Amino acid sequence: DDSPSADGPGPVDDAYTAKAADLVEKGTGGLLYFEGAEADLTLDKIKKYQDWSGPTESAKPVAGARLSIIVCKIGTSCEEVGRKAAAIAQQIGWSAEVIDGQGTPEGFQKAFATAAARKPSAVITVAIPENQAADGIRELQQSKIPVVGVSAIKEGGSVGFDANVSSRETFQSVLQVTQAIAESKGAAKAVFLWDVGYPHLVEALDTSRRVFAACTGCQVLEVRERTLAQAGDPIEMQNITTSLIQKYGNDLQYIFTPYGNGVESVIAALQAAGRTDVKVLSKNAEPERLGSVAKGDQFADFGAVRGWNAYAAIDQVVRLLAGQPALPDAEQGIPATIFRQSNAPDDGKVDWNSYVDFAERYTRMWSAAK
Amino acid sequence: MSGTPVLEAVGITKSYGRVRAVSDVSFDVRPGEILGVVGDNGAGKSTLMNVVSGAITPDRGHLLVAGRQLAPHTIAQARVAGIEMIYQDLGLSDNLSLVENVFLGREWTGGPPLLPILRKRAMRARTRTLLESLGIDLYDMDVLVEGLSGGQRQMVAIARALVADREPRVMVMDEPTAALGTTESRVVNDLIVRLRDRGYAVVVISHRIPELLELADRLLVMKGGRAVHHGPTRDLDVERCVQLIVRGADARERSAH
Amino acid sequence: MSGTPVLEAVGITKSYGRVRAVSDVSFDVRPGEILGVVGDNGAGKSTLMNVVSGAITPDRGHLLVAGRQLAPHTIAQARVAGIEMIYQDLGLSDNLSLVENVFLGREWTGGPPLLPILRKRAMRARTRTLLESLGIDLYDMDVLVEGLSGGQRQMVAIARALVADREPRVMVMDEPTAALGTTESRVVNDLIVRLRDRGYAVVVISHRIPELLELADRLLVMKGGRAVHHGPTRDLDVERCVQLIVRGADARERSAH
Amino acid sequence: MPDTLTTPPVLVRQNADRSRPSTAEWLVGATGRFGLVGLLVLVIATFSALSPSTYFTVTNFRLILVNQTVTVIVALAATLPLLAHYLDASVGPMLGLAQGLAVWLIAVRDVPVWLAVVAVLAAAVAVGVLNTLLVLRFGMSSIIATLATGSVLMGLLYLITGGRVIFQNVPESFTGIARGDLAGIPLPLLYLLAIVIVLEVVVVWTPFGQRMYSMDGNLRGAARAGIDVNSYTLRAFVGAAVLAALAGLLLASRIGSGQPAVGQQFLLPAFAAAFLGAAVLRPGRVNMLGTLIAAYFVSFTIAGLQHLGAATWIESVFNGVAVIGGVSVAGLAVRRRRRLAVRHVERLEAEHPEPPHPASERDRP
Amino acid sequence: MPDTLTTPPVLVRQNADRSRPSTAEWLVGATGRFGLVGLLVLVIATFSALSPSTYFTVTNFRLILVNQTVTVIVALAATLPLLAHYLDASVGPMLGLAQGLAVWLIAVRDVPVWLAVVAVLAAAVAVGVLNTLLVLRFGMSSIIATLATGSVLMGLLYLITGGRVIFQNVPESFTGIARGDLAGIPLPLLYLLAIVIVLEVVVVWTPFGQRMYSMDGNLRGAARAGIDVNSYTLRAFVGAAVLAALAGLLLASRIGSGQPAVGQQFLLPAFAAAFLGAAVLRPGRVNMLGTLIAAYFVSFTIAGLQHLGAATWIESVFNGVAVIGGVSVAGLAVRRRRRLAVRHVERLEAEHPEPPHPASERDRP
Ligand SMILES: Nc1ncnc2c1ncn2[C@@H]1O[C@H](COP(=O)(O)OP(=O)(O)OP(=O)(O)O)[C@@H](O)[C@H]1O
Ligand SMILES: Nc1ncnc2c1ncn2[C@@H]1O[C@H](COP(=O)(O)OP(=O)(O)OP(=O)(O)O)[C@@H](O)[C@H]1O
Ligand SMILES: [Mg+2]
Ligand SMILES: [Mg+2]
Repeated sequence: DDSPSADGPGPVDDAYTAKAADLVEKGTGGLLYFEGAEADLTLDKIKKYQDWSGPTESAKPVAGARLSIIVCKIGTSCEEVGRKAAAIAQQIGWSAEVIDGQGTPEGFQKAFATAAARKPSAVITVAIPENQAADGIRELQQSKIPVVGVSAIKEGGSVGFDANVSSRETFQSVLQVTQAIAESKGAAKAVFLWDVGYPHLVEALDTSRRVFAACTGCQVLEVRERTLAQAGDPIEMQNITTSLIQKYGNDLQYIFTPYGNGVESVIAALQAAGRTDVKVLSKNAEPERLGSVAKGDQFADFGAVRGWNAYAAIDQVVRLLAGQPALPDAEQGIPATIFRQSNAPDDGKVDWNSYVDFAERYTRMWSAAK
Repeated sequence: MSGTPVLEAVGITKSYGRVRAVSDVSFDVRPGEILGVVGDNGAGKSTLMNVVSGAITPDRGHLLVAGRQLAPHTIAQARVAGIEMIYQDLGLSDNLSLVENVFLGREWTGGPPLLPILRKRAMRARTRTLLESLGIDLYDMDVLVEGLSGGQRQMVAIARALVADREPRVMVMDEPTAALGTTESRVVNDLIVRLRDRGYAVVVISHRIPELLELADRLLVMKGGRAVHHGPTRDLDVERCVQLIVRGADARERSAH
Repeated sequence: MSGTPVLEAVGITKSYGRVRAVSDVSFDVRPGEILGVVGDNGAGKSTLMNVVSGAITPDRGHLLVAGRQLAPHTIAQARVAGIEMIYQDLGLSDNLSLVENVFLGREWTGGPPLLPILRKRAMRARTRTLLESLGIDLYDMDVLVEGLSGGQRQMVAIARALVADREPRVMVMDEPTAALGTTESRVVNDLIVRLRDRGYAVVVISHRIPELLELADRLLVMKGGRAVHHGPTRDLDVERCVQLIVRGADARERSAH
Repeated sequence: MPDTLTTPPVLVRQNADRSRPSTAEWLVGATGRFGLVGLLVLVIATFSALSPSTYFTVTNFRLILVNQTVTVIVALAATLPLLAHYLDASVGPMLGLAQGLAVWLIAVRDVPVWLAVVAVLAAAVAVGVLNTLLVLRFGMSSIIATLATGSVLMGLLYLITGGRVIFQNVPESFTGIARGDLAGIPLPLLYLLAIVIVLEVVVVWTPFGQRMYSMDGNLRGAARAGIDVNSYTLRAFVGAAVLAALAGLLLASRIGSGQPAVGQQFLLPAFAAAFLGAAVLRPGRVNMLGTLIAAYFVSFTIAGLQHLGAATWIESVFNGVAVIGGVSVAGLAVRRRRRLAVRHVERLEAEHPEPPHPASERDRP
Repeated sequence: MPDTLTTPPVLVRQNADRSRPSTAEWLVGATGRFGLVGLLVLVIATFSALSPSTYFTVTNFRLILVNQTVTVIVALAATLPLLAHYLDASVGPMLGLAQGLAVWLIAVRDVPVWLAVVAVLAAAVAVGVLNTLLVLRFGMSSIIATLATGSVLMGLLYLITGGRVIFQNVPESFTGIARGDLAGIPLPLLYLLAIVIVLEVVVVWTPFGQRMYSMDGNLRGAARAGIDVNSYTLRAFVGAAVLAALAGLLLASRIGSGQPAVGQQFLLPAFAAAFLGAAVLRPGRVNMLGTLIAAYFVSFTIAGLQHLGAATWIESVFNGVAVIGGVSVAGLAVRRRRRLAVRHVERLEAEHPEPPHPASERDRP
């Protein structure tokens, strides 16, 4: 059932809500993309994906380049993106290998050291924040090895990647609130159960809150901060959830989360409290979350087209090795989609290629270049 | 001194690295007999007796208890065979109370067969009477033993040996009166005699030679890890005994001249 | 027995909860004098002397060292004032070697002023000669003390008191010969006499009354935490002494009749 | 040997005041023992007063009690070897491996639930045996041995799960273990209750507890007192591993999935509860009920802080302060009590300047 | 008092074989002492042979050495109180607070770099003093006291950073501390070298180390031997906190940002290195060089595994196995050596059935 809770304010069926509903409809099963900088996102800038939104001109891949690809952690979707990039590199006659970043700053350091020891032509990182690997990046840049950060935004610290490819975390967060606005007909009351320990998540929080605030009937009950370590602690997450349930009672309708970690604990706590009416939204389209959405335990999840960013990363390397400037992240054009119970795959496996044939676009672009 | 030995040690040898603590020592002790053990510091008395009680595994040698071989053996096996020992370092657990220390390892329990519930009150009362019969009256049976005086601790260690649930056949005491006052020593010496009279074999290590000569029926004298004398005390006086301790086997030979 | 007391304890009182260990005890000891301390187990001898050495803070009372008040004080302060003590529990660190134990807290060092480099070789040699002069010759100076026999440990504790870098004025020994053999005891008793002859005040706690009566110039008898006698040994024989220990003040009164 | 000794007259009486303890002494003693219980009541009362409509509700209490069961069981697991002062740092990783292994067996390998549970418990026994071997045979200090074991277990968990959450095909028959009720009481609470009762009886009522303590005080001495040190060490480590595995099973059943990186985070709360619990009921001795009370004290307070919307950092700070406060108050109470007793004796002595002589009974014939 | 004793003849000679140790004994002893060093060399050789072009390069060694400096310094910090068997679990959080506080002061509050460093070190001293107070005054066990302190520190770190990474306005003057070179040697390595030398000299060459050990063996005894137990405890905890703070400063300078949740993850590697290091050089005693060797042994091996492309879980398992293996090999070597000595004595005795009598010298006048 889709009706908001009885004691909340009535539906506010204004234009904003209608816009949100329209986007949700188009984005469920289809793709949405936006124009401009991700941090300045508003609902107006979001469009239904129809035509190719990515770059149309690039450089000719240099011959015989060797890549090192550092992924945040083996076994996550980072690895998936990394492997994909390695495969693309091999297709264009390069060699590439994947290094495990082990998910911690120390692990990143070790991985950067391993990469540096190999003296590659370029390094791609997947989901490693600039600020946690600044020394490694600097070390590589000093050896004239360009570093491309995938799933990483420009943070503005003293050291930055030579090129970025965002995985649309902010965009997905905006879609989260859009979903809630549409679903509640403009009367959503929500808690951001957020992690502010990463700059890109802070950007996502700020932007999506702004979008949410434009819905006049909506209300942010609280931004509850927690760390990644806490998210990994099932008991802690259940305690937090319990306290939210008790504190807001039936006002609590939506819980926004920045990643899949710990969401199962939130859901378990909601179920234990008999509050299956509370809707949990997450993003990054991790398989276990999509499975949970398919089962009806989780309300919705969001994902940017995965694999596209791998091509975008290789494209950045191609440009940098050819001596061209990197493509600004705003021009990557990577779209995102919405997963609801109706379209989420049971096993969590998404065939991203079925949405759009980005592979063909990039290969054609590279072979066309001089 | 009747009958066959209840305990016979044969060729016990124990080294620690290059230090030979006990070197091929044999001795025996009979029921109803007190065997005194004397020797210089570091002569190997404690090591030898720790081998008897099962606390130390010898490099070579074995024990016979009532004619049956018992080696190598654990402390638990020695206890089952009826060997009880009071150690020189007392072996008390400083973080346990007096009662708990006395009954450690053989607590009195009641209740259903598989659920041995501690009978704390009974153990407390028993500890009190036991210590009173040893001549000391302590205020609090629940005090941690770390708060006891040197002599009081020694008494607790002695009391511990006396709560054995099966009657020991051999009672080994390693310097039981070292920390005791004159009167308290007398009580313990009386106790040793009473134990002998009940038919136990009692082995007493002591540096108080005059006292020991009065008490013991036979004497084992050790020097540098070896047994230099093993025989009845009536052949010995204090002077002779000290000679043996100091000069070892040579003293024996000389007197043989 | 010449001159004024080097150490005077006034009205020392110490309780542990409801147990009164030492009750308003005063005594003094003069340079070149051996003061024997006797009493039943638990009479408060060790507690009293631990107060003297600074190991225990008394509830009431104070010390005068050479006429100057020293209370409440720490062990370090007592040492500076020239009070050295051998404790009944020896206080050795089982995980340190023999040399390290002997020199613990006053290692010999060389090198630049702010960088005291250990002179291990020198300390090892000194420990060996020191122990040999105490009558025992051990194989390995680097062995952990947990591997020593009871008497050897006692010797290490005694050696520890003898490496004091400043000459102590008062040497307190709590049952220094309890674990020693006859001959070893004699060496220690000789040592005590030599210390006295060098002008130290020596306080010896012991349960070996005959020995102590020969050794000590004056005697402090304790009973139930109180001093029941404090006077020259020439007035006492063993029997009288045991009477005092057992009957306390009453014995004195009776003899006054 | 009761009649070996014909009771002679007592020779030496300890000089002690044998009157009953004063009310003040009794009160201070009780504060040391039951202070944390009182504090728990106080905390609940305070938060209930501050947010009566949300904190002071049956649902809330129920949820707090249930949420905490896993942590409490891990804390109890840590407490068991701690009796003999063995620090078992592998309880967290064991919990982690248990939940991952169980879900993997059930959901991926289609093993029947009962068999998976048996397999997990068997693995726990193996871990306990391994820890015991390392500590006893190789003479490793318990903390390093169990840290090492824990590291291996976390690696195995990662290997089994492939680093991913296992969430598919987890059957109701497994999730039902933790999610049901019995007579209105949630099942996890009943499990916890059963575990606590068994442990408390074994540790406090039978010789088990004091034998374990004796190993802390003097391991060699305990062995010489005839205690089978090996057997007790084994029982403690196996018991701890099995308890941790039960906690893991409970967690997996509640969450309905197997996590690849759960484990280490339970260590701190578990040890904090165990040590804080040592300050309660039997001051100075770790004990099972104490651990239980300590764990719930911390969680009720944190739940209260969360209700008031306290900042994230407050929780962490509070955790530390609670442990420091709890342990030191108990310590101070013990010392204060002793001082009161001393003062009592002094007063008595002042009233009767020469107290009845300790040996006076014997002197009057 | 050298001349108090007029040396009398020796009365009792310990019965021991006084010949020199055999080659076998010496070898086994050396294995126990230098086994891990040998293993380190072996590991480097093996991986160099397996991937000569990438592993056996100056860059790789340089990076492994430099990357590990922070972890090694934390391990050294943990080792210091461990000398007296105090477990300081607050070194990880102290590192975390130090890096967060430094960057916050410099980048947010515009404090000069030198002043920020002084402030961080002052905070470290305060933490060390707090730990000492808790352990000595309140009689808390060191592990629980420092766990509690650590929890508070992590809370403060979150409070200061607001839970966010601080990465803007971090000046070159701060990041330069860790990023430069001196004569081609990276600065962090030079810092580490200086720290190790100072600690090794203080701990092994001066009385400091053995006094700390004596407190582990018998705290009361140490006090009675005139050792100022309070002062040594204070020095150990303050030293540990200051070292951890230095590690934090180094980390922040290297990374160029302040992280809100760094800290706890350093604990396990630090303690593993400290305990594993106790198996080297001076078997049974934690020591500074041992910790250093152990930490690098683990990191060179893991780097090698990574070069071969080994799976993540292998690292975790390897960590555990390395510690278990290292510690137990050292333990076995000690025991084996003792057994060899015994056999040697037996052989001698078999050759001369009645050995020269221990007291024979004295008997020949
Ligand atoms: N664990 C050990 N490690 C090394 N050497 C040891 C160990 N135990 C005993 N020794 C040595 O063995 C010899 C015999 O020691 P033992 O304790 O048996 O002597 P003892 O006759 O009991 O002496 P005491 O009268 O002083 O108690 C001594 O030289 C001692 O140093
Ligand atoms: N830490 C403590 N806690 C409680 N009671 C104590 C403590 N220390 C000593 N006592 C008690 O104080 C009294 C005096 O003890 P103390 O050790 O001074 O006796 P002692 O004369 O040295 O006896 P011994 O000859 O047995 O060594 C004893 O009754 C003892 O139980
Ligand atoms: Mg002995
Ligand atoms: Mg005493």
